[in-house]
Amino acid sequence: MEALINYLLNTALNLHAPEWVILLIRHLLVATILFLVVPFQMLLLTYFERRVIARMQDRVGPNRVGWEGVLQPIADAVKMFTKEDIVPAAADKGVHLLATGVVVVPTMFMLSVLPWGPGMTPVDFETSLLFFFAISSVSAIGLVMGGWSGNNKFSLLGAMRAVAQMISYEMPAILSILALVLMTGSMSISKIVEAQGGLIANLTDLPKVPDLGLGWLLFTPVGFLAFVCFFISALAEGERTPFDIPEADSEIVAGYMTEYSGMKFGMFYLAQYVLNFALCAITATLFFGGWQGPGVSQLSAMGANNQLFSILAGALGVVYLLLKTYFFFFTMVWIRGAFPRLRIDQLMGLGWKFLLPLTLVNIFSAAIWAACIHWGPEQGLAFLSAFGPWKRWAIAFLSTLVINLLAATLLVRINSSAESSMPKLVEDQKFGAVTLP
Amino acid sequence: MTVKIEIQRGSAVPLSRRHPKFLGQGMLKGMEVVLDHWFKSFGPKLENFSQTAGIFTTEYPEERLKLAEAYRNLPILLYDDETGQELCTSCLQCEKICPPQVIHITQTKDPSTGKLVLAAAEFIIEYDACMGCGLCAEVCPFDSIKMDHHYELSTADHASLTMHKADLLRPVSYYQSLAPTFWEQTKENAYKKLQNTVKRRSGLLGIAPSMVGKVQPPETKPAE
Amino acid sequence: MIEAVPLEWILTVAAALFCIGLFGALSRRNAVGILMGIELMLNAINLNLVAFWRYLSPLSSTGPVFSLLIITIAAAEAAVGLAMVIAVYRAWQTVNLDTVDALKG
Amino acid sequence: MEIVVQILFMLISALIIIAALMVVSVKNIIHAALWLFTSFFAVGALYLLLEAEFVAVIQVLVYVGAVSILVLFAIMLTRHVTGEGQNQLYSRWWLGLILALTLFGAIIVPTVFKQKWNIPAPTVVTEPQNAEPVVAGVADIGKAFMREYLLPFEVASLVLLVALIGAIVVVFEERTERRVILTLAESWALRQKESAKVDQ
Repeated sequence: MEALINYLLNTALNLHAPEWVILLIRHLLVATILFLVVPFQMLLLTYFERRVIARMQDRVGPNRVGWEGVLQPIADAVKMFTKEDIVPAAADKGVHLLATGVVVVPTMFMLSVLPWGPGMTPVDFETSLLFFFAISSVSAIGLVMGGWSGNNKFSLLGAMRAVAQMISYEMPAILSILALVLMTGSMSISKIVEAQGGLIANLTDLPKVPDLGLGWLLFTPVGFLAFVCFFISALAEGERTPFDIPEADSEIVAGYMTEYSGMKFGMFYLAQYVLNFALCAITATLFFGGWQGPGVSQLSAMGANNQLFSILAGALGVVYLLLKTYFFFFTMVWIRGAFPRLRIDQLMGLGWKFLLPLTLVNIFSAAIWAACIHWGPEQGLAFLSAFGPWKRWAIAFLSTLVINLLAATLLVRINSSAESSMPKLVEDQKFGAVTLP
Repeated sequence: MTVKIEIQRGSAVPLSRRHPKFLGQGMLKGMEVVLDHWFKSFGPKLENFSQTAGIFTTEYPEERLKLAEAYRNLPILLYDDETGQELCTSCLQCEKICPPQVIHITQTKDPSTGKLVLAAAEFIIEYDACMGCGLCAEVCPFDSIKMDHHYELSTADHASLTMHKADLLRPVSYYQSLAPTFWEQTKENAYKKLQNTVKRRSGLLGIAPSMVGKVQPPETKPAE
Repeated sequence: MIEAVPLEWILTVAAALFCIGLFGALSRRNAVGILMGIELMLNAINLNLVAFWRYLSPLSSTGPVFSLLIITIAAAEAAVGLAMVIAVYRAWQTVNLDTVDALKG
Repeated sequence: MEIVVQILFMLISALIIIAALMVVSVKNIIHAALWLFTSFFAVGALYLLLEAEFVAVIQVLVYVGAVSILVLFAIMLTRHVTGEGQNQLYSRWWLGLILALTLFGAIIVPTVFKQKWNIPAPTVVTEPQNAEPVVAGVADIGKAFMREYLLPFEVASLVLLVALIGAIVVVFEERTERRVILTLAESWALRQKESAKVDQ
């Protein structure tokens, strides 16, 4: 891309542009593309969610505007734009306005570190995984700003709930991701994706497996447990049902969005859907191989000789990533269709008493995995290098499986026995209903 | 083990949930149910309410639910298909019983004699204030007023909701198509009364305006 | 690319930040405001550490390690400090520290 | 390229200083908190300029993501103290100002104007691909934490634990009774149970 811009500016137009101008143009171009992707995804996601949830509830969903209602989000957008923008008289006007930006911008940044295809990461650096979560927590400030500035009890309550939820679920999310960092030895998202080539076992663990792009981290016990914990946390961070306590419309109107109308409300809406998209994409990327899939690595290998093949590989990678992302978004909608909202104490209990210890144990087993696969005489484990890679992989798999299963069972036991100090519900033989002992 | 508990409105069936074999079994079951509904929504449409899956939405302008015979919206007046004679005799019973008082009737006078004729000269119902209670249809001794099934009345023109006699008149066959069994029950009585009424009408009086010219006016009754 | 900026500039910024934080910590009445001043001062120190590391010994990782430790301490300090602010508020119904003077002789 | 970096540096440091000044001078304490996060964020940007990626990300994660939220929570839990309309500074605030200004002078004059910083020549940017990295990366920091700085690392974790427990102990409010809100099914079952007891 830089070569192309360089050619256009310096060779074709003969402008003698310095290097930083080319770099700037390149980054601006990528940023523009990303900013175009964002609203488009949001429009598509709202339509997708409404249609899917309608089908799950035996309804049809919006199907009037355009063919099967595909233009419905555009109609909604027009409605948003033309609505009156009302700011409460007692509101803190500056903060009220700024909050929308503070909420939206970080979610856009989140997309900038995602690897969309082989070699297609807009900004690639060593700590991009940590950056992804760090920047996502910035929008919590925007929520507090929005909730506080409206001078409304409902918005303040919603903001407090949202922030308490985001903070407490960031811990299990980041801790479950740390297990993957231990396994792959890198904190760069693109490196984690690249490490997931292979078939069931990935190429770094077992170099001889065929590379079908299916060596997903999900297929390891550590990765599976991390996926479960992470996806639950992602639901809570994206404020999806059953964790949509901050904007529980049957309790506190619309939470922190209560005092917003028109396009400002639309911005909050946009931020939420983009955040959900980013969370789905990062789930697909970290656990389900991102752009990895059958054929991508072969195509990009052929791309060394012919530029066309590497373009094809990129396109195929983007398709794989989007398919996985939309599958996860479908799962989010599916969960929304199936489960009722949690109570706030249940939410906190689940986060702190169950997910957090589980992820800590998972990090421990990830360390065992890394030791079994990568360590040798250098670390004082000379006996491990005597085994072949298959044997080491099997040892790692079995030992982490046992540890994780034990931890999960133990935690379920502890949590259910902790409940027994509260009024416990026991099945009644006669009515099949519940009674208190 | 399921036990039916009789409660006031129907019966509640509490389901026995056995202890789950593994963590999250109930949640997975719930998700399975939802997914099942999602798959079935692409199948045939739900036709009656005993079915539990499939889309039940009626996409209104294209599809309409069949209305029950007893459905009532706003009142209309009937006239006989063949002779064009209105069933209404302007007895003023409906005007008197109408709770919001939206019915206004002018009785007909024979232009030659100046006597009252059993027919309405003008019959106005203000549809905008009518509440559709159906008392007029209940009270009408000649089965002239019936309740219509037409409900798409929304308009930007408020004045057009004041319905005059010409707007209200419908042929008997129209009502028969709406409520065949009800008409079957009252048909005989209604026609008998109509014949009696027609005997006391003369010329074109009492003939629906849209039918004038299409039917022969009844023979003028012999002067007494 | 940072070579374009002399070290003195960064040191000046850090010193200014530190002094502003000091002023805030010394003259704010609100306990939360004082904590904010302290946070600013800690940030200034971090900035200094990272700048020195980058210019003088970029290949060793001492600078980031120290600044990370300071960030850890700052987080702990914020947690305890704000907990104390809330405790003070419960007891006194105010967070203005010049009215909280029960220990004055 | 140099001028771009210099302008960038100027902008970021101006943002840091202005935001910090607003923190100590605005009357509304929530506005002060918001300016504080602006300052934190700008410091993070300066870290990025200094090629300390990991520190920058941690700065955003800890300061902007956690400390700021903590500050906002503390402000909102202590109601009616946003402090608009009342004096936010001590009556003798000028003492603090004089002290701060003196300190600034005392720091700046000897370090910036008298000291000759012995900075090595700028490293050449155009290097071969497999050259040694110019700055220490995340892996180096991790190794440092696990080897020469293991004791400070452990102490820091202990400090965090103590802070966690301490904060809970300081703020914990003992309730006289704990209320459990029952669902409909639970309360129905409870009533059944109680009526059965009465029958016996």
